[in-house]
Formats: sequence, structure tokens, C-alpha cells
Amino acid sequence: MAVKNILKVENLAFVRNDLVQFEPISFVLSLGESLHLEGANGSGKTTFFQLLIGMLQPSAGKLYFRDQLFKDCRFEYLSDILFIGHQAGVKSALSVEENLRWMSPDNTTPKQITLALKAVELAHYANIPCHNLSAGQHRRVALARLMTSNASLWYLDEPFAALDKQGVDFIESCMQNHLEKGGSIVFSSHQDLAKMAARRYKLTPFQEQS
Amino acid sequence: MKLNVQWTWFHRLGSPRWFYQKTQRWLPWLSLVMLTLMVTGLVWGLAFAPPDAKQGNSFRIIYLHVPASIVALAGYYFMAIAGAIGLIWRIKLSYMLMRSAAPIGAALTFIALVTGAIWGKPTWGAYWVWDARITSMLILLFLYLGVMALRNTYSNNEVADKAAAILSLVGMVNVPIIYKSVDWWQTLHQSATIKLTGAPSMHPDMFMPLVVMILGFYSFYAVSLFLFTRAEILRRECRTSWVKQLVTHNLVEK
Amino acid sequence: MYFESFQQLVFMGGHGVYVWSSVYISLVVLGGLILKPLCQKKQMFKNIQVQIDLQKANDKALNRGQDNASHS
Amino acid sequence: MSNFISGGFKAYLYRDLLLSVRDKTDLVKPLIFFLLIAALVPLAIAPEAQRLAKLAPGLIWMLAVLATMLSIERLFSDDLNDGSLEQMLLSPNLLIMPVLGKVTAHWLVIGLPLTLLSPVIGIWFSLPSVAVIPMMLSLVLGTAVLSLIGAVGAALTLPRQGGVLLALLVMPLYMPVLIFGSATIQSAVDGLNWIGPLAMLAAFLAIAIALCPLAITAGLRLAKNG
Repeated sequence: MAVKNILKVENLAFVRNDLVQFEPISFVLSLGESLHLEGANGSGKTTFFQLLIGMLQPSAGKLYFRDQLFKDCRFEYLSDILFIGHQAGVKSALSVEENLRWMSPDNTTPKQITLALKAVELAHYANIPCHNLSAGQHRRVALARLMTSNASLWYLDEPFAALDKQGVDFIESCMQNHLEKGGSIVFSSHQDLAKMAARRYKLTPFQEQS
Repeated sequence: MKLNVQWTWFHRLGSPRWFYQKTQRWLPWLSLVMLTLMVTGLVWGLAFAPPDAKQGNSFRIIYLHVPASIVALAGYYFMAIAGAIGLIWRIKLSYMLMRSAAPIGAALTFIALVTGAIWGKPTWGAYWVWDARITSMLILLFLYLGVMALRNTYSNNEVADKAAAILSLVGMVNVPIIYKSVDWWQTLHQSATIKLTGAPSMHPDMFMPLVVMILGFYSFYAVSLFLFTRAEILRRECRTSWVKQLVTHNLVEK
Repeated sequence: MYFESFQQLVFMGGHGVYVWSSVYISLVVLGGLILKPLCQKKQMFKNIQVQIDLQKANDKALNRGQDNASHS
Repeated sequence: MSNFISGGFKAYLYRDLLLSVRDKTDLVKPLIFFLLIAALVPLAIAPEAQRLAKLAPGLIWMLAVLATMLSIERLFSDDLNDGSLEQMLLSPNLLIMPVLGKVTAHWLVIGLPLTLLSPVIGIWFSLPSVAVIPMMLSLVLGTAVLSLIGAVGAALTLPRQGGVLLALLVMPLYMPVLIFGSATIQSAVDGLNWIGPLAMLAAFLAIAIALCPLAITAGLRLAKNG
């Protein structure tokens, strides 16, 4: 029976240096749905993403993936998510094509790689080592993973940051057909999406319960 | 809608407060015990015990050198175990105990090294002799300094504790290896040095004050650890309400 | 007492200087290990007290602010 | 070229070797350091053969330790800076295999060439030829242990990349390896049985392979929120 909600978060919270980072978060994400995380700079969006991908241990609250507690299904969870954060994760000594090859799953065919590179306009840079490319181009190599990844749950931490017009259109189209194929997305951004309607969630600072 | 948030870390915050109150009562008695042990041990060892046949009176430094090195080594194991408990069960109090144990251990190792060096002058004619015991003590001092230095490189408290705990665990695995390999290295280059600490073969009159001194140093370690940990609790919990009450109550009372 | 006189206790057959210097250094370090946390504690008490006074001061200022608002 | 998602030991070993081959300077620096200091020693101490021969075992091992320490620092810091460490920590399978892959790559790039270069130092310090084989054997095992323990230090000092801090953390742990390494060469020079100390080095290697990756993975997980 296909589990309807892919991700359930219950009162997730994190304490750093005895300071609670944000008001505890709870939401349920079902298949084919996307969630737009909003919040001012420093409101804890990146910390929340780190909690979602299991890099940080939450101080309180629980995380369920397909109705299983995160601790019990760590392998299935981590093999089924795609996380693109602020850093591109591109090795400057390797060429663009090798980097994308390194970041894509096993069964991606070379044709898929070149298709993805063409979509981000990096096709003719395929064999050039990345230290010749700009940071924006590094970011586009990371975003090319949206085409080659077969993960069903996407976590995008401010994907639209410092991107030109076509970049934003490229990401929105990728997100749209990912949702149509039944995947789901949690992304944070300061700008609204033109084509897509996404459920919004406001991150608020922690109020001391007096 | 009242957020009945089950804060797993709330009840754990309670244990430092329990520790603070418990030590408030124990400290006076424990320091009394420590003082009597130390004074009797020192007076007995320095004034009443017979001197060693070969080394004469300089032998009396054993009553400081041996207890300091024993407690310093035991202190390292205590620090590593406190770190391990912190890592496994994420208990803040054990991290604080670990953090306080490091400076005490380093100071005791320093005492052991200095007294060992001073003792070497009359016995071998040189302040520094690469005797197995003293070399292992030197390496132990570097291990302690490593843990303390690592502890201060991280700004975030939780991460600093975990990193220091990992390093002290790695160190704990290595300490016996280091001691054994230094001993083996000593036999390889066996120069005619008498064994510095022939404890069991000593005359009972010499041995008894040593036992008293060792107990004295252990109780000293406990007292100093409690004091350091209490200061650490105040530093970490200064925002909590019970500390504020404690401070206001304390000032009113004085 | 092994030694006949106090003077001999200090001299200790020529080794006195070594024994007493190591005793002195050890006691200084041990004393430090006791005094340091105590001054830290006193220091912490002073800091927290300052914090409390500060908080009380701006709480008062806050209430006065609300009173003016409600009066005018 | 496989990928990081399912790739483990082999993937990271191959990638790191490729990375090291790509920028040669990083590859050659520790080796030149090894030869340079070895060349300075006779100038500093004494050119006479028999005095150098007495120092040779300890000096060779001292140089190996310093060369490894010089190069181990960058093992994880490059990955942290460009974000690939985050992706590595995200891989579903055990983190121990990628870490072992990276440390083996470091050993192949630094430890092995050091071992192959050590006969040159042996000749410079007029080390008796009977001791060359034990020296190389002890260096093969020893540099592997040095890389593993150095990787623990590198993982723990990751956010604050301090050379001295790494040395302070790692030196006490290098002592036993240093003792038994130079003892192997020394007993070979004296004509004694050098299999004993060599066996101890092999034992240290076994312990290091078993325990060091645990400390390394724990240290890496801390680095992200340091």
C-alpha cells in the first residue's frame, strides 16, 4: 500500500550553546507536495535542513520517513533523499563531467550526464577542470544533479540564491516534473515561485514559555 | 494550544543542579578528610620515616612523586570514562566533569615531573634522566595538554565536549601501549639506573606513609574536581533561574 | 621523630634543599588547584549579579514605558 | 569513475588518487621535505660515517613522522571547504569505508614513496646494507599507522586547521610507533633479531585499522557544526 505521507516532523528543535534556535517545527509532507520554508536570515533554516538530513542530532522532537522513525530506517532514508546546500561540493581538480559523474547515482548513462549538462548550459565545459570555472558555474554543476538524481525526496537550501533568469526557470521546471512524477520537495527561498504553488511554512524564533 | 513539548534535554539539565546541591553538603567533610590525610602523610613521611639506605633523605620525595603520578594516570582514565559517558548518553554533567578533570590531571602530572626531576639530581647527578617512568609521565602531560588545547578550539560548547571526549578515548587506548613500549624501550637501552620507585620492596615504616599520601592525593583530586565542576556549572547554567536564585539568595545571606 | 633537632630536619643530611624545594613546589601547585576554582566561582557570582541587576533595570524601564503609554 | 552515493572504499580511493595525481605539488612536497632535512643533518651534526650510522635509525623515523604530519593536514580540510565532505557524510552506507579509502590513498601517495626513497637516506647516513630491508619493512608498516593516527588528528582539528594543534594531539600517539620503528632498524644494525619489533609494528597497524576509523568518523560528524 503506497504510504501517503512521505515525511512527518514532530516538534523538531535544536539547542546550540543553551539557545533554542527556532520554535519547534511540526508538519506532514505527502507525495507530490512541496513545502516552501520561509524565514529571515539566521532564523535557523540551514540548521533545520541539517536536522532533516541527520547531520545534527535534534535536541527534541521526532522525524518519520514513510511512517518509520528516522533511527530505524536510516539507510532507506539517506538513499532516497537529495540534498543541495549552500556549498556546491564540486572538486576543483576534477573536470565538470567527472564531478557530475561523481555526484550522480550508479545507473546514470553518459547520455543522461550530457543531457543534464546541456540543460545547465555547461555542455561545452565538460572536460575542463573546475578550477577554471566561476562559483556560479560550480553551483550550476551541483544543480545539474536535479536531472540525474532518482531520489524521491529533495531538500534544496536556497536553490535560487545568486542565479540568473534561466537558472531559476531551469530549477522550477525540474521541481515541477519531479512533483508530477510523485516526488516531494522541501526548499527554502526568499523569493516566491512564479509557476508553482507551494505550501508555505514560516520559521519563527523561539518564544520563552513564561 | 499548549505545546506539550517533550523536551528530552530538559530533565537532563536537572542533574547539574542536583550535583551542585549534593556537593554543597559533602565538600566541607571531604576537604577535612583530605587535609588530615595530607598533613599526617607528609609529616610522617618527611619527619618520622627512616631514610633509604642508598639514597639517604632525598628518598623522601617519593611521598610526593609517586602519589602524584598514580593519581595523574588514574585521573586520565577518569576523564576518558566521563567523556565516554557523555558521548554515549549525552549527559551534560559528565562533560563538565571531564572538562574539569583535564587541568587537575595536567597539574598533577606537572608535579610528578618536577619532583621526579629534582629527585634525579641527588640520585643520578642530573636533573633530567630519560627514566621510563618520567618519560611516560612527560607523554601523559602532552596528552593532557592536547585534550585541553582541543577543548578550546571549538566555540560551540557541545562540539568542544564531544571532540575532547573522542580524543581522550583515543588517548585512553594508547596510554597502556605508551607505558609498555617506554618500559620495553628502557630495557633496550638499559643503563645502570636503579628503579626510581621500588614501592613494594620498601620497609613497612616507609611504605605506610606512602599509602596515606596516595589516599590523600585521591581525596585531593575529588575535592578539586568538585570545585572545578561547580565553577563550570555556574558558567554553563548562568541563564537558568535556579542559578539566579542561588546568587541573589547567597548575597542576601552574606 | 627520626631527626634529633628541628635544625637537622631542615638540613636533612645535605638533601634537605631538594626535598623541601619539591615539597614547596607541590604545595604551591596543589594550592593553586584549590584556589583557582574558588576565585572563578566568586567571579561568576559577580557576573551573574550584574546580569540580574541589568535585567531588573530594563524591566523597570519597560514597565515605566507601558505606564506612560497607558496614561497618555 | 563510480560515485559517492553507493561508492565506498574503492570509489574514494580512486577519486583521491586521481585528485593527488592531478595537482602534483601536493604529491611531491613531503618527499622533498624528507630528502631536504636528511641532507641537512650531516651538516648540522658531523660528516663522519660512524657517528651518522649511530643516528641513522632514529633520524629516518623522525623524518618519516614529520613528512606524514606535514601532509595529513589537508586530508579532510579540502573536502570541508568545497562541500564534498557534507555529501560524504550523507552517504547511506557506513562512513568507515570512504574514510579508509581516503587514508589508504594518502598512504599510497605519501607513505609508500617515502619507503621507496629511504634507501637513499640509508646511503647518506652510511647505514649498513644488512639494515636496509628491515628499514623498508618497518617504514611500510609504520607509515600506514602514522597515516591512520594522523587522520584522527586531522578529523578532530578540522574546523580550526592548526598545524601545531595537530602535532600536539598526534605526537604522543606516535611515540610507540617511533620507538618500535627505530628499534627495528637499530636491532638489525646490531645484528640482533629484528622480527620482534617489526611484529609489534604490525600489531599497531592492526589496532589502528580497527579503531582509528571509528574516531575519524566521529570527528568528521562534529566538524560540520563546529
